[in-house]
Amino acid sequence: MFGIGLLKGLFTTLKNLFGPVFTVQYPNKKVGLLGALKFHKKTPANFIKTQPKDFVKSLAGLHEVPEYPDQATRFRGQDFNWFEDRCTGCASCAKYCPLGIIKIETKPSTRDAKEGSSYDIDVFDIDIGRCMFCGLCVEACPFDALHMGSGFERANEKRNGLVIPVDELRTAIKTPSTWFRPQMENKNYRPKENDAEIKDYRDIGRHEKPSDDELTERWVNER
Amino acid sequence: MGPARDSFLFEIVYCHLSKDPSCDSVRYINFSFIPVELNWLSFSLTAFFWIFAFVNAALISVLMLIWGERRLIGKFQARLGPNRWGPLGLFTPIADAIKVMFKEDVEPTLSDKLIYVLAPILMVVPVFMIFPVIPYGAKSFLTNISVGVVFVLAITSINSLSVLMAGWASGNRFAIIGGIRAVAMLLSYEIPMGISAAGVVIIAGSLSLSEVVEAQIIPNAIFQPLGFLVFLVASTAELNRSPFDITEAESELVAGYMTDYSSMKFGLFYLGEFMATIASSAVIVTFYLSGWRGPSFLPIPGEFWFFAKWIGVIAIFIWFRATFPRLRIDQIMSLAWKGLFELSLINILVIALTMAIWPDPTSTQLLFMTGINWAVFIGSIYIFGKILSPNLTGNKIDKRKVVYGLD
Amino acid sequence: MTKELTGNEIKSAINDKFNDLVISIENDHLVIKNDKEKLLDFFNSLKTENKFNLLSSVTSVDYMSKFVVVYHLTSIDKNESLIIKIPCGESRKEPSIVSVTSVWRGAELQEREIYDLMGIYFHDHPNMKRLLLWENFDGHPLRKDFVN
Amino acid sequence: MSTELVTMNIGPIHPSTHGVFRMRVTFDGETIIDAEPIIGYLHRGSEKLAEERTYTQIVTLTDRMDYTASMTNNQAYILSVEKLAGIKPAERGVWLRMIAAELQRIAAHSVAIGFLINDLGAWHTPLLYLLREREKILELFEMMCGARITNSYLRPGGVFMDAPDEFWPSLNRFLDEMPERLNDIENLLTDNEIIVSRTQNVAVLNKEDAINASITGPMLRASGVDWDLRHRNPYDFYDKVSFRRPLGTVGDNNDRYLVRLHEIRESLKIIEQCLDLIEPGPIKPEEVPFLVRPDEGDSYVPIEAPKGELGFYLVSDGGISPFRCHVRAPSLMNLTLLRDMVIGYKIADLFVTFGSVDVNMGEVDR
Repeated sequence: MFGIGLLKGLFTTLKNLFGPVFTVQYPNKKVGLLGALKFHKKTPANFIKTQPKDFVKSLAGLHEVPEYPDQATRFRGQDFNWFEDRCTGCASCAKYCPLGIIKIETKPSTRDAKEGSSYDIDVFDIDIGRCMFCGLCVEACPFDALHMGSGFERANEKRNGLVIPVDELRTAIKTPSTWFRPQMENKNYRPKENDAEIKDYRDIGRHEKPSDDELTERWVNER
Repeated sequence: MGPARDSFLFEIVYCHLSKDPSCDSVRYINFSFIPVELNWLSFSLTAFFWIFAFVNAALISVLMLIWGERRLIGKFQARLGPNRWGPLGLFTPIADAIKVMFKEDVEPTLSDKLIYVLAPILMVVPVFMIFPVIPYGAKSFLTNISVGVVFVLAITSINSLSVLMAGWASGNRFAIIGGIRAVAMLLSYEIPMGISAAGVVIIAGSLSLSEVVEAQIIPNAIFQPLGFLVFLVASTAELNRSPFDITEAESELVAGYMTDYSSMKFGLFYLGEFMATIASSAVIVTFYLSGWRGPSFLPIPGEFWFFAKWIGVIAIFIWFRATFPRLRIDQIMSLAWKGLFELSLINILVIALTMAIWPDPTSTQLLFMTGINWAVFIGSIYIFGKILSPNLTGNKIDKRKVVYGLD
Repeated sequence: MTKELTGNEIKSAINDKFNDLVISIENDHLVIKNDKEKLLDFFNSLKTENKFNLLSSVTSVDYMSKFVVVYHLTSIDKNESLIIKIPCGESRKEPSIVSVTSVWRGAELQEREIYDLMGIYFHDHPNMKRLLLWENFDGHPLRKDFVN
Repeated sequence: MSTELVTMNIGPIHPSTHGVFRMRVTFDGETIIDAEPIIGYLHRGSEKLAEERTYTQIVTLTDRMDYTASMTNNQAYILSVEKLAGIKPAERGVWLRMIAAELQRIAAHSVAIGFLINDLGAWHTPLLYLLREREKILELFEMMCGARITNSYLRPGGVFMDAPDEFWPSLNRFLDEMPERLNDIENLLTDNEIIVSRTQNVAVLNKEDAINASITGPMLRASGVDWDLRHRNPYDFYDKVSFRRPLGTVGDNNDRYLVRLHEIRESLKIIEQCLDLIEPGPIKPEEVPFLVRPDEGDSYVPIEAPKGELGFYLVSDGGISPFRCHVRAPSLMNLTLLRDMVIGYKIADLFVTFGSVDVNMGEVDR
């Protein structure tokens, strides 16, 4: 009968009206008391004592807590993580970048030529304003010095602000993505967890301490 | 001053202002200060008060509807809807309004300036005139004009003129197509709308909206489902709402007749449309859902029932919008002329015949008449579905299945 | 599996009267002479006699010494495909070839694209205009000697 | 009644031209007299750019052609490179990219159906229901390769990294839920009288015209031609899985919608079979270098992308970048007959037809 299809359609939308929503209130959402306690992992008494204002807000359902979409560990974020100690200044990343947006200037190191100290890096700028986050630079890095980051909030008002200078790369908190880093994936590393920061360059690499033989093997025989 | 004093709402303000002895009985607190000689002053003040109150109530209800529509459609689409600004995103329409006001007001070079400016005003102003005649409760109405039904139908059809003016004056091809479409569609749907409203009038025996409500012992939606269906569909079309939104037709005509409008002129169109939705829903509640009448055993004032039904009807409009795609112009025209027109005629015929047999029906007779109406409703929808669905579409339709490639 | 015809198979499949059009028989394709008169007949016979009804792709390559127009043809009925290459424009000045739009409608936009980007003119094309770039763009970018 | 013809420029900026597409349309009242598609607003010169990049770097360019179906773009390109360089891909890598490609097909068809219904004037509801399902696929892609749209997942010889452990349970959950969601969509759309009357017998395309105009993909199958390269010319391991090819009977807009909807179901079946057949192993042969350097020659491997036959014609001169890289873009070819299809129909049908052709401007203009 004419109209059955329309009624079926109306019923389907009605079913979805009472179904779950699939969007999230990025970057923060308003929660009530229960949600606030769950987020802060606190008992009600503790919550009142430490955050009285938030407690009142949460009673009205207006307490704001951060809300982020779930993010895969391999997510290729916008901030690059770079471990200077691992970097030899070989410029593989700059070479493999399809857009040529990595700028490296080095000078010969005064120290011995072993992994992590063959060249000193003067400039290591990544212009993420033109970057497409393909990750080929990370794939090309032979010493696991460069990693994709896990953050994605680098919006800026000026184009210049989109260039990551070497100082920022040095000082940034390093929570690298596991993209093309199987050793991190095997360790079950999750960059979005609270204590995920990697402080020591030895924790991240595929070769913890290569011997001279290994270096010769890699640099001379393999290539 | 005579007719105005019929109105309970008018009187309650008037009597608290004026020392008129005739309204001692309705004075709750006696702080009236205007002497009887200055009756014209108290009359004007009351009028100003209610104009102010109704205009602002209408505007605020539009803001509420904008929020409600977006929120509800969001939920229909399994997403959150507006949630940033204010609790539950309640202030979003205010932010919208501020944004619209501060936008640059563009007038296209090719536009016909006078008509271009007049069109949005003509869209909004008439709709305000519907609100005073609607009976919100047994006594809560501003004016009970004796030709209320005709008045309401007349006012709701003015906006087709405004749409045509806007489409013409913009000097834009999208706009003129939208405007012409609007006139063709709105004029066509006036007719089934008027005829099905006649069914309501026959039952009530009066053109006054109050008496239309009084007469609905069984709500007209149940008593004459065919008329209700036709009226609902026709008002959806009159309101340019989905699935009849061909005049705006975002995916075809960008924004139809208001493509070239910006700033507050666009805001007025927006306002007018939403206000028309509210007004039309009130009319539907009055005509077909027994207005302020509710279950009499509950001690709840009639105004509550009216507003509850009102919101319900608006929600149905929003539900339609969330579900249906748009019909094509030729399909819309044939639906009006080949479908709704005949259905409304059948409806009025059946109502007239049954009313001729039982001019003053008892409650059992009313139920019997309802049964007849439902039988006619289902039968005619079925038959028209059979006849109409091939004719309606303009192109042949059939039951379609895919076949699968043979290995 | 679509059978990809080798050069010899293509040679034996085509009508004998077009034998003089063949320049050389390669491993996986046939090189055909850019003959103004007979080329359209040749393609017509490929479509009607050999049932190569789907023109998969028309493209062109600039080898500096010459332009080569490459036709990938597929037969939906027989599930076969073949490649035909036609060198043209040895002098690099106004290279031109006959349009196959009248045989396969699908060549219409592809030939316009080739004209736009490679600068090979197709005779008898219903609408030989630039496709992707604007009308008064100078030069044809996919040519190897194109300098911005 | 004598009328004056109206010529309108629809696009390049218009709500339903799916990007920067422009049509110069002549109307007689509401009826279309003439329509001329004008393209090129998104031309980025990908083919020229490819001539200056290494074979691996071009993978990132292919992502950006049909951006609703990056995985299949990658697949078409990689297959062509593998044929050119004579690389034999690793088995697990091939299975992984088949799973990825079929997921991408579901995502791309979801977008196609959703926007088709949006062009019909539905207020985004079916679109959002379908985008919700697509979102799950994008999350799966994010797990696999760290990106949602511009995947760059495939490499010559296979894929660059095996799917992580959490990928498989998520994929299974998706496969379990999806048929039910599709039933929902069918309830909402397939029998809907408005959609049926708007789409049936509109813009009919018959078999001969479709083949003659090089139209491929779901559009060709909607016209009733059983031509699916996965079946007729199985690349990767499509010869090891079985699936049905839904075909249309008339070749109108409704058939194009139905064919896409049923192809989603078939894709789900293919993924399930892949899950049974995939085995642990290397995902990429060890000997494939980062810099692929094929011998002189050319290659063209057509694949069945969501929009139709997609192939990369690569010419190598023995260097590290291709001498010529031509993309056989299905979206462009499918536009050939747009004018013929819409003439005589109403304004509204123009957009529905354009939506049912399902073009992606990134691929049309490249």
